[in-house]
Amino acid sequence: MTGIDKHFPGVHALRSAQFDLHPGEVHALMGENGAGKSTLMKVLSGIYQPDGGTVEVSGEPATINGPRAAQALGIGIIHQELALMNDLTVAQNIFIGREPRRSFGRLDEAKLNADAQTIFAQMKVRIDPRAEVRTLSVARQQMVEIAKALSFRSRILIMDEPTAALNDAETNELFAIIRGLKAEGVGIVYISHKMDEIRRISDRVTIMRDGAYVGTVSAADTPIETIISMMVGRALESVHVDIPDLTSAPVALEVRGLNRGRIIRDVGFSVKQGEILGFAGLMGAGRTEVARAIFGADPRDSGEIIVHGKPATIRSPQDAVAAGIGYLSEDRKHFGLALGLDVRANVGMTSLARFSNAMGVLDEAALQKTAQDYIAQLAIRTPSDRQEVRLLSGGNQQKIVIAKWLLRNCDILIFDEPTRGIDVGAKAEIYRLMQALAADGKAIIVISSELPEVLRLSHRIAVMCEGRLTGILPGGPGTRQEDIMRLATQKHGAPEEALA
Amino acid sequence: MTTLPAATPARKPASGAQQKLLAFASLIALLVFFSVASPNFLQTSNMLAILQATSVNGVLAIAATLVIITGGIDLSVGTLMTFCAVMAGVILTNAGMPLPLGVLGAIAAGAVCGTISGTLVAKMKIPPFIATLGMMLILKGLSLIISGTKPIYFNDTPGFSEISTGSLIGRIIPSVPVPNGVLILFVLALVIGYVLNRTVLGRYCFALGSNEEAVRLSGVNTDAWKIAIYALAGSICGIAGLIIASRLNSAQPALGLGYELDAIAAVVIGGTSLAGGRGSILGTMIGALIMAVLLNGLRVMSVAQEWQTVVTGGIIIAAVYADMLRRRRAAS
Amino acid sequence: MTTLPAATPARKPASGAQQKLLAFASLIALLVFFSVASPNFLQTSNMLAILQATSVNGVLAIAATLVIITGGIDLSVGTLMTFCAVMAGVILTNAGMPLPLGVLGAIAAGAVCGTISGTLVAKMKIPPFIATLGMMLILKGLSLIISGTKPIYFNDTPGFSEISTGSLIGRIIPSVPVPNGVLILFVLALVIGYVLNRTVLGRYCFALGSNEEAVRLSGVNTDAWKIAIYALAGSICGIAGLIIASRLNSAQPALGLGYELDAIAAVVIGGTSLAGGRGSILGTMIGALIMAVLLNGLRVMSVAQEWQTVVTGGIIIAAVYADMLRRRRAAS
Amino acid sequence: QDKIYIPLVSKGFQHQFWQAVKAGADQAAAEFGVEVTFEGPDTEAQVDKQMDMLSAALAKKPAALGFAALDSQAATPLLRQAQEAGIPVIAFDSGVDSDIPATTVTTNNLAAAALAADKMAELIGGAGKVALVVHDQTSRTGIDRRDGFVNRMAEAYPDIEIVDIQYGGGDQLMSTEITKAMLTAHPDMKGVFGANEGSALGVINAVRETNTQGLVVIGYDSGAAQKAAIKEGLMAGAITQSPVGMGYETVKAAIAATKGETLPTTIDSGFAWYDATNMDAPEIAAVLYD
Ligand SMILES: Nc1ncnc2c1ncn2[C@@H]1O[C@H](COP(=O)(O)OP(=O)(O)OP(=O)(O)O)[C@@H](O)[C@H]1O
Ligand SMILES: Nc1ncnc2c1ncn2[C@@H]1O[C@H](COP(=O)(O)OP(=O)(O)OP(=O)(O)O)[C@@H](O)[C@H]1O
Ligand SMILES: [Mg+2]
Ligand SMILES: [Mg+2]
Repeated sequence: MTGIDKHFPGVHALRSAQFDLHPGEVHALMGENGAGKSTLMKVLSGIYQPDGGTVEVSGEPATINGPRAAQALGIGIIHQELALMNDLTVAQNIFIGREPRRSFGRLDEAKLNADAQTIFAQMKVRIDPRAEVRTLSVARQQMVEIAKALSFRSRILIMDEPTAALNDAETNELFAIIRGLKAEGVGIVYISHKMDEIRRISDRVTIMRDGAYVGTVSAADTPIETIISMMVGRALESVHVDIPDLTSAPVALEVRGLNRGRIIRDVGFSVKQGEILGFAGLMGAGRTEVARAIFGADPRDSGEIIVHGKPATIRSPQDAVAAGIGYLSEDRKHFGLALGLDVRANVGMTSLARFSNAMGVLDEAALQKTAQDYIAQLAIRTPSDRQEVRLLSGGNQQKIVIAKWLLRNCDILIFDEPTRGIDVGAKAEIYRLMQALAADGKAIIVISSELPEVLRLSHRIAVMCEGRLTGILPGGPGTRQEDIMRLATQKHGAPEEALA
Repeated sequence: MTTLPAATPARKPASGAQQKLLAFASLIALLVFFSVASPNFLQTSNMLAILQATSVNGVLAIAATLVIITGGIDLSVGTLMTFCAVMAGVILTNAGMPLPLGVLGAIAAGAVCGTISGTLVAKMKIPPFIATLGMMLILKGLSLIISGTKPIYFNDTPGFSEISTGSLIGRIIPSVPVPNGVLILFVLALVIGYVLNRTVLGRYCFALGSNEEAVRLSGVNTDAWKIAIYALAGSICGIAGLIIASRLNSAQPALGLGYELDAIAAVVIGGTSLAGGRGSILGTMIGALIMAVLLNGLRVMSVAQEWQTVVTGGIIIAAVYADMLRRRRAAS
Repeated sequence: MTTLPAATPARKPASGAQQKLLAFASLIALLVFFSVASPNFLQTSNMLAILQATSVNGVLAIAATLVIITGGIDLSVGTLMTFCAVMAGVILTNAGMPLPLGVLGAIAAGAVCGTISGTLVAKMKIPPFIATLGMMLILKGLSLIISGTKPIYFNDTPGFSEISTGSLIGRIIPSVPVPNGVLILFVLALVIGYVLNRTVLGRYCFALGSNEEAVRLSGVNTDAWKIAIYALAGSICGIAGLIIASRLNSAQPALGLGYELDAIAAVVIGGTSLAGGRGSILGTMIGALIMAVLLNGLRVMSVAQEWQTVVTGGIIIAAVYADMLRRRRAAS
Repeated sequence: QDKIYIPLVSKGFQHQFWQAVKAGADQAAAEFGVEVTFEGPDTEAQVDKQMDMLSAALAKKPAALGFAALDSQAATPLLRQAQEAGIPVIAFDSGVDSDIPATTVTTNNLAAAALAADKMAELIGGAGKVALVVHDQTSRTGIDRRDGFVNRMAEAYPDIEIVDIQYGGGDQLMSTEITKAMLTAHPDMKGVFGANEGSALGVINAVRETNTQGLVVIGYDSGAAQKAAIKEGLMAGAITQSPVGMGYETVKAAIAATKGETLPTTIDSGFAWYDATNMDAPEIAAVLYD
């Protein structure tokens, strides 16, 4: 791909971008949020038509005027945003458009499910091909997308942040799959914001900034810091944990005996003011469910929630917010954003009461100023605060969800996978923000499937397995990933409280 | 990852069949209530009358179900039915052609109109509500124009009234003279139920309603499939036109307005979501039956008509609410 | 649900005002066409007649717009209007109370019924289509019952007919005797337009229609807001009831069925999406005017009634299509 | 332009009765060389839609206006506007409670329905259960035909019980279902009165579908299907108005009014009972329509 140009209303998304891919290589595409990575790959997969530039496949000039054309050329893509049909089953999603048929357009459902099962078996994932997609967690839905892309047996496979919703174990499985494909000569474009992955899986790295090509380097020989500075145009200092002494700090939130069906079993813990409590666990351990139950988003069977020493009656998110608890969901599309509304409206969503008078008339000027402040503070890449959120890049969308909770200024904040899809620069910014919030006396819970992130941020680390809290470890350099993994796979037994 | 627990989803929805069995409950409750309330209700003849009263609305509701599952809506089912009936009249009575041609003509007219609606929606991206509202008005006018604003009678085609009022079943089992119109409804329900669940067309119905863009990105020619679905729905309206014309032994050009709401109501009572992506023919049949039983029962009880309306409104809400409660309980 | 950014480049966000100016084009085109086609069309009295013909449907369409933006639908606007008119009749004529009480009573009745619909939708999670279909039937029946199936006349309340047919503007500028009903429509449009764009309630209207769950998880009491929106829509239907009753100097209890489709059509022609989350009152007003101009123009041209229907259907489709083409062009 | 223009704003359009009125009007238009248009709302409940039609008709500056009011009071302001503009108004079908119309061409629906009641009583032997299927609960014709029938029964035939009155909107299919339910509820019913063409045909259709024997069905208006049903013996007989005459007389009166001629206050377009015995008599055949 050379000289690719793409304009959107108000945005010059690609400026003469270029990219090349050899068979059997993993080529990482890196760049800040909104750099144009997804757009470039959508051009390659026939979803967008470029305004200029040429694409060649196997040395032949190619016009890719639609997804079908891309498929015919052997180009497959795993989209950054899930593109699944929620009402259909897993197998039906994987083979949409390529259903095994019998005469008269009749479907061969048995073969469909068997084929899906085969793919999952190759992937070593256990997902029921007959399950409706809407009943799966985001992580599992992501696995379905991957399975779908694999089923095409493409020569070129584009993976746009495939691991954003996956944890380490799942990521390892995916990497095993990628290595297998590589060995078969498949060329893979790999987009990710997780820097460690780049080293582990890719051969070459192409870096983009502001829609333009910056350079291509060898993954093995280039230090991460160099790649980062190529991405952001400057060097980044790394974030350290600095565990404060919280012995005398008052407890902000205490949860006792929380139960919900078989998903949450007798979970209890507390967070102090100024503390960052990390939550680690494997996919489906129940961390999200615990957060939602505390926040009143889901009903709970039993359990007390004590805020600042007083029992709080939380039956709805509204009660929770009133009690000073904020929850940033892991699934921004479904639970975090009104995609059809503009940036300003989304940022203001939690706090409209503050921006309106007694008659309910909004102070648009103040809202605009606030929205613009956050756009500047979080470096949200958007033409204006009136841009519809659905037109923003994934990472920028995530930043808007963060902005809306920062604006609300809750005493207790639960961040569920807050850096999902966020670039390194912004990630560091968000870490600093959380630390500043904690230093300000807020209690913070961070649920993350990235162990390095949990280790880097948390003052203490709670680990869950199959709905139970299996242990709470101290934060800081003393705790190793293996300690967490041991607890995360510990099926039974009483929770152990490690001494801090 | 091999160490992970099996991924059977925690919030397992009640299985399809189970859910639909539950949906029967409102219908059964109504039947039991009316049987107790009026001794005249539970007679074979009245049951047949209810079934016959369901036939037209049921067939229209099946057509509407297809379109609604794709995430669309079809307001033209009622006047399209009339248009097809008028076409049959023109072919059989005005042009004096043989019966099979009239039947084919009506169904073909429905398919053509459906294709037009489908093209408006799929190719010209006109919202289904507007496209089918426009078609509803156009067809209403055309029915009047083509018929000369007069009913067309089928007196010259004696076999025509057999389509709906004759009884194939009655010839075999004389004690259950189920009219052919009802037979057609049930056969059609089985066929379209099969199409929805077992064929590519059905699969794309659900897929389009669930996430059209994702289907398109998978390289499927979504426009062509959508048009095909509207065309199928249109030809089903043609069948409804034959049933009603045969029942009234005439094509009544002024009829049909307002029938679309009844049809859509049956679909929604039957649990199909107006947002698209989920629904079933069985549910629609139950929905249509609930409406017919309700009206017949209230009439047999000689409830004053203004109260009939009030009660019908209340029961429609209650039936859907009860169904939702049951589903929610079944889910947990 | 997981829609990808549309491949067809999206609408330009900042050009909201521009977009609506473009939407005027179909309306202007119709006006120009009819002015040329018939010398009688462009008279002050006929323009006023068109505006008056818009008043009821326009007000109902404003109510429907609110509900549709939240992602719901309101099928009960027509019969709720009638119910409110009947309530005014009961209060003013049957009970002989003073005029302001009648006006308040009608609006309050609308608000109460809206609250009920809203509660069914928000708290009991009944799909809006079903909840308001039920309400439509219930209110249709209740109007007949309360009125004794007879029109209630307002002969004892001479001021009542002024509400719609008097002319405040005409008193100031005698050459433009715009009826008060029309004045009410435009004032209401301004007020609700302001509410939608500048108040918390309006913001939540759009937000609920865009992603209700995200709003709920932002700590907003979505149920309460939804009920408030339905209640506001209900009270607007109360105003429509006053306008129509005043225009007919009577509460006609059988009226109202079918009016919901006209209102929803005006909303959709005006560019509001039935999927929720986007829409405008200005668009709705243009939609309602397009429908009124069309019908009046065809009548003034003495087009045969059956052809009027056909042409109306065709032009509704064409207007929406033209608007979409213009938008797409404006975006690129 | 040069032709005299007379719009007729009617209560309905698609129904056979109104099409017959239109046919009469068209006939007069051809005969006298005037231009006539004919319009009416979809249902007889849509009073305000009729007002909009009236407004549009007035905008065309007609020489005279024919008007069948759905609600005569509601129309008064517009009729006054016509009066001020010097446009004579001819009321047809039902009267307008004001002195504006130059004349009213009408059928006495109360008396006509009473005649239907007399015939019903005669045919069922003066005792038993009867029911009504009416087209509309609130429109003038619906009310008059129902009340004319019901009141006559109450006054003159104490042994006849009216067991049910239902409204089918003039929709044949709905009237069919209503009648079937009535027959189920009252198996011993002796007669049903269908108060307009659609209702009557619905009743007939129900009788046919349920194969009911011995039920006395009385209809209203004519049309090919009703005439055939009477010939077949499914229907005992029906009341006919003279819709063609009504349309013709309305236009004729309108022309007279434009010339300033004085007109009688009402022109009775008449009604008659017809059954198999007198259907082919010339004076009856003349008022029946297909
Ligand atoms: N359909 C669209 N309409 C308008 N602007 C768009 C559209 N799609 C993308 N953009 C803009 O183009 C730019 C590039 O977006 P893109 O999604 O390619 O970024 P990205 O590099 O994938 O970022 P991320 O890491 O956050 O996913 C962004 O500024 C985005 O807002
Ligand atoms: N929407 C859903 N429908 C059905 N089951 C769900 C859903 N969400 C979560 N679950 C199930 O609930 C359990 C806990 O999931 P939860 O999402 O809380 O885990 P988690 O620790 O946050 O992991 P993840 O990394 O997947 O977010 C799992 O068994 C999961 O499959
Ligand atoms: Mg991206
Ligand atoms: Mg989670």
